[in-house]
Amino acid sequence: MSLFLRQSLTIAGKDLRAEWRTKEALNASLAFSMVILVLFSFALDPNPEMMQEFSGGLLWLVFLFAGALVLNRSFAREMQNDCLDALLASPVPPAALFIGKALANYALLMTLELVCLAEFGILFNVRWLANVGPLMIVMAVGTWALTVVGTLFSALTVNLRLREVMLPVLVYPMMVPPMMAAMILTTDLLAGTALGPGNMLWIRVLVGFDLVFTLLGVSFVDTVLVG
Amino acid sequence: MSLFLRQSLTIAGKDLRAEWRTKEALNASLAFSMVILVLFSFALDPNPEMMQEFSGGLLWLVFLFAGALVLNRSFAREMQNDCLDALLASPVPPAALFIGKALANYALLMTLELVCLAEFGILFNVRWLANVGPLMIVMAVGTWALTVVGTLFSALTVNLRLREVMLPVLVYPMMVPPMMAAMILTTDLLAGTALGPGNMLWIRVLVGFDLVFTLLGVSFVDTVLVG
Amino acid sequence: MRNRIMLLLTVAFAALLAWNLKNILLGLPDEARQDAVYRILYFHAPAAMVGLTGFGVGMVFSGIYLATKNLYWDTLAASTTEVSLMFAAINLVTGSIWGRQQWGVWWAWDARLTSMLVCWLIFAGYLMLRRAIDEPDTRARLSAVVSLFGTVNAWFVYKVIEWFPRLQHPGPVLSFRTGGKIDRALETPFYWNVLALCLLAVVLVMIRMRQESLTREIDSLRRLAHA
Amino acid sequence: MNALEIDGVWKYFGDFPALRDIGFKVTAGSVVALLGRNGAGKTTLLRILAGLAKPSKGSVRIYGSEVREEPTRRRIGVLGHGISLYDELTATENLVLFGRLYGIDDPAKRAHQWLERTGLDRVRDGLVREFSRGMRQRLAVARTFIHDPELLLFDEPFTSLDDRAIAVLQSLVIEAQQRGCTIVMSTHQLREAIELSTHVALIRKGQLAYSGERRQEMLDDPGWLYRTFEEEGPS
Amino acid sequence: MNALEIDGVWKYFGDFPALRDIGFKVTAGSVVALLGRNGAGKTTLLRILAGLAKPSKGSVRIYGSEVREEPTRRRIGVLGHGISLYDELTATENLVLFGRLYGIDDPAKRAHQWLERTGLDRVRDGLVREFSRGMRQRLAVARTFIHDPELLLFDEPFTSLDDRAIAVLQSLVIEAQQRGCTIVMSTHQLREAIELSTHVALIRKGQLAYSGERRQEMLDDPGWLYRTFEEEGPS
Ligand code: HEM
Ligand SMILES: Nc1ncnc2c1ncn2[C@@H]1O[C@H](COP(=O)(O)OP(=O)(O)OP(=O)(O)O)[C@@H](O)[C@H]1O
Ligand SMILES: Nc1ncnc2c1ncn2[C@@H]1O[C@H](COP(=O)(O)OP(=O)(O)OP(=O)(O)O)[C@@H](O)[C@H]1O
Ligand SMILES: [Mg+2]
Ligand SMILES: [Mg+2]
Repeated sequence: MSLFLRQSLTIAGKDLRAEWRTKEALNASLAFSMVILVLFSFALDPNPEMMQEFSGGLLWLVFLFAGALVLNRSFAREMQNDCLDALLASPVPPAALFIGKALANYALLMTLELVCLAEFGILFNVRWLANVGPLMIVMAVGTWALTVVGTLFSALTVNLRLREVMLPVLVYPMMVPPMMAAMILTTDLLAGTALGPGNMLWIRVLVGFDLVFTLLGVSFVDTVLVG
Repeated sequence: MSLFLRQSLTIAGKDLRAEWRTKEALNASLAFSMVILVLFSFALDPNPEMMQEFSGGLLWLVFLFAGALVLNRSFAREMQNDCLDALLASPVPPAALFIGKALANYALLMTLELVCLAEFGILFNVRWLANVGPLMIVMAVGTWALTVVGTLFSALTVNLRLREVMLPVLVYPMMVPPMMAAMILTTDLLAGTALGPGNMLWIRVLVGFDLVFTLLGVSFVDTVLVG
Repeated sequence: MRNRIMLLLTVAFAALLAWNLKNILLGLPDEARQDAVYRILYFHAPAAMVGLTGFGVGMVFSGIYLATKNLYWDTLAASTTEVSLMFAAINLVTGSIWGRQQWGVWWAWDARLTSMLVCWLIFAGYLMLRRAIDEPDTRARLSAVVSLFGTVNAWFVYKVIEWFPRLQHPGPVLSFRTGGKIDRALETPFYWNVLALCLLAVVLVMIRMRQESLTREIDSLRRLAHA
Repeated sequence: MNALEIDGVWKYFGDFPALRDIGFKVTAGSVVALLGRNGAGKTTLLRILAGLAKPSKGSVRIYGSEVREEPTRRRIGVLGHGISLYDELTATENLVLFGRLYGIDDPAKRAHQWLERTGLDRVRDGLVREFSRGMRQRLAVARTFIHDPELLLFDEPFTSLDDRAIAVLQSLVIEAQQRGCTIVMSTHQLREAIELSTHVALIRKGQLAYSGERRQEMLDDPGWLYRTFEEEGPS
Repeated sequence: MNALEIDGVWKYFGDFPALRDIGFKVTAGSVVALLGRNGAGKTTLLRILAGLAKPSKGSVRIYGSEVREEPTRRRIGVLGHGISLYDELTATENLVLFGRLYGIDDPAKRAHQWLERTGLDRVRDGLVREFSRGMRQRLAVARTFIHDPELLLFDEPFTSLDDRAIAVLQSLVIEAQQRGCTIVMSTHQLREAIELSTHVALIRKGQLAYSGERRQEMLDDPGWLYRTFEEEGPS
């Protein structure tokens, strides 16, 4: 187990270091998130009261759209020089590879989301600092859902001609349950409602989803990558 | 000029034929548009009155997001076996290549948008048949704006590692003026207002944008592709 | 032998359907509130049942494929999922028609409706993925994983959306769920029609199976010729 | 007459000079083996000759006129690393497409002729995606030849091909030369290249190290050229 | 002891049998040239040996154990078409990364040793992206060797390399063999391959057409093998 973890961390470290060197995926997805926030604001022309109602939804939409770009890069990065082959030929089990890539994606997505949140707060005048603790928890749990499903499907679609299209087409519908939960919770939190028995249900959905799909991901990544 | 047109049509025909054979880009972007419509409905929780206000904005957002997938494929298709090199080495001027690809993209985007419009009408209960003539004109003119900018940037980003990210990051901000015009016009039309002196301004914006950027595209595609 | 079974099933289906139609259209009284339209229920709900069950069955076949690596099971899984998708589409379309009649709109973002749509999209993604992969083994392996993830997800979608705050769609009416809310005379033909649609599903799956194996044979012959 | 006149061509990638003052002439009808180590600049030069990139300095004239002019491009045939064929189209469709783009008369007939000549007649309606590597390469050759080019530019045409595919390609090259075509061809397979060629050009770190007729020494010992014109040292 | 035991291996892509009942043994310490025409199945076989794909039928045993078992994979070194290096990392970082993944002691030291041995010491902190093709290939070799593999699997290692790079690679192969490594190597460059090898395996349309020791005939005339074991016919 300790070896497994060390291998995962090595993989994650490698991804983060490569990304850190160029910052391209992160910069691009940040720019992208900014662009879609602006587009949303044009499209919806939101007045402050409405904003209250939408905030959670819009925020997670931005996370989803910008996140897909990060996830897309994740395994695509391994294709450049056939690096994936070398990783699979090494004694690292595919599950460790999966967890490693998921951890790196998680770090990137969380960074992305925090910046988005700040942008969002400023552009749409949403006060998110009030409930920041619970908000972070919701973001952390919701983002893991996106990460784990996204990473597996990134591995699954990496050899397709239409990779950049197939990933969102497969992942977004699957993200409906956790996204709904996250959207509802976030809207509540931004409106000042605390986490409590009233929305415990949604927390449970998120945690349950995370657990089930992490398990599925770890068990099936071998099938996806090697056969 | 006739030769130029014939060459453009040959290129467009080739693209459409290849797409027709697999229908992958079209299918995928249709599925994607459906998926984002569902996501929007979750995020915005729209009640009928609100919908009236947003419809144009949402519709064009969907066109933009799903359209990016089609545009991304456009020059990416030429990279598979270094086909672009063969086209550039042939006596076809880059401008004809550009117009040919733009025409193919235009056909694909219009098809996509018409299906999206139907979906949108059904799912969000928007009656678009009332003003269908002017609506088609706005769509035709607005889509050409997206096509011409998108095709040029598809050529520009095709060699980048981060192609699928860079295209929207570059194109979406550029699309703000025509999209704003198209969104406002579409919302008006869907609300039953006819085209008239009141919104002539926006029509002019669209047509002006189309003309200027078609001209720019035709003049600079040579620089983009050959240097 | 296989043909004989298929013929037999087809005849059984046709006879049963005719008998059901006679009962439903002529034997049952019009409903007080809805006139004759309520009869759409006899196709609407069974289609959903057959479709959703079919997705589950498809997952089982996919699991068997992964265990045995015998392409027969993959073909079976694909055919089943495809036919189920068609039944889900029947449910959506009949529901929309019914909704237009009852609610005045084609679509409402009601929990039940949305969950069906999301399930449909998930498995539409499955079929699209199959189209995007040429090599039969890879296609079988990856789509089996998508089927597994999709079905688990569909279950989540179903559970989670039930808690979604907006409900417009009628709740369960069948007596085995509610302990007798619906008149016995109205209910019996319902079950017979479920059986009829099941028969149809089996016949369709068999037809698809044969087409698929023919396609595969042609494909491999062509590949041998081109090798 | 000179098929190709390269005069003082420089190519910078940023500050890095990939080509430095390359200049030589190729008489019509000759076969030039363009040799050089990895990164010498062969591909860069061939892309400039094909009009796919512009030189930073210097000029290239093909049969006396500019590369990017349309009539000139009609006289060039290019076959690079990739095969430049559309996977989703059939063999015939690919050839007809390029025939149209080159504006030849009756592209369907020409396509048919070339399919026969490259032995692909049997699979002319098969999608390129389903072709084996050898078949693709042969179709790529047919595409290159469809408009009867006078100057052929090949970049590593033999890479990853087996002996038989190489033999087919070689015979096509010889045939083209007999029809009067001029051929410039880069490769690392010295033996095959030198056997085919009438002239040799050697690029060393972006500079022309040798250009001239093929000599007997090269035929006898393909390594001779490198030993003579490249000093050894850490790369 | 046998380094490699391939027994009745079939591989289907759908209904198409890319490998048909391949079976041979490789004794430890030998160098096997895996030959065959385009599409014969060399890459497919090597991927199965490396554990990157699973055979449809049959078994592969490496030093007596399963390929996908961790201890076995520690004994294999793979170098495929691509170079399997990260462009955004430096040479040292790449080697240290793979050293870690293979769980070797003091990966930094080993990386340093191998950079020296492949002559890349000078550029050890340069990003791979900036390397020339020859340098990349040498670094790829260092990556393959970093965990002291006993069985080396090479797929077309000489493709697109110049004479000097090929010589470096050849000397590394010879050195590895002297250390007792077993090597299986596919290539179309018959002459280079046969000169290096002790054994030859020839695949013809997915079937083993010949396997055994290298013979004098092959050395004298690299074409001999194909002429003897492949009947000609339209491909
Ligand atoms: C597009 C619109 C609609 C969709 C997608 C839809 C979807 C569904 C689904 C998935 C089921 C199966 C439930 C199950 O077996 O668990 C169902 C059942 C049913 N639907 Fe709809 N429906 C739609 C519109 C309507 C409308 C407009 C009505 C009537 C006003 C209606 C009445 C019913 C009834 C009575 C049942 C049987 C309930 C049960 O016993 O579970 N549906 N519908
Ligand atoms: N697009 C580019 N950007 C930056 N540098 C480049 C580019 N293309 C080539 N170079 C550099 O120019 C030099 C010449 O490259 P080129 O590809 O022409 O060499 P080559 O002779 O074809 O080598 P090989 O035998 O490996 O194909 C190399 O140092 C290479 O790194
Ligand atoms: N992923 C795949 N899907 C379908 N068919 C494949 C796949 N990979 C290989 N094949 C087929 O299997 C056969 C063997 O291919 P392989 O790549 O192993 O040949 P090879 O001997 O390496 O050829 P080359 O010398 O051209 O590299 C070919 O007919 C090829 O078309
Ligand atoms: Mg080159
Ligand atoms: Mg191979």
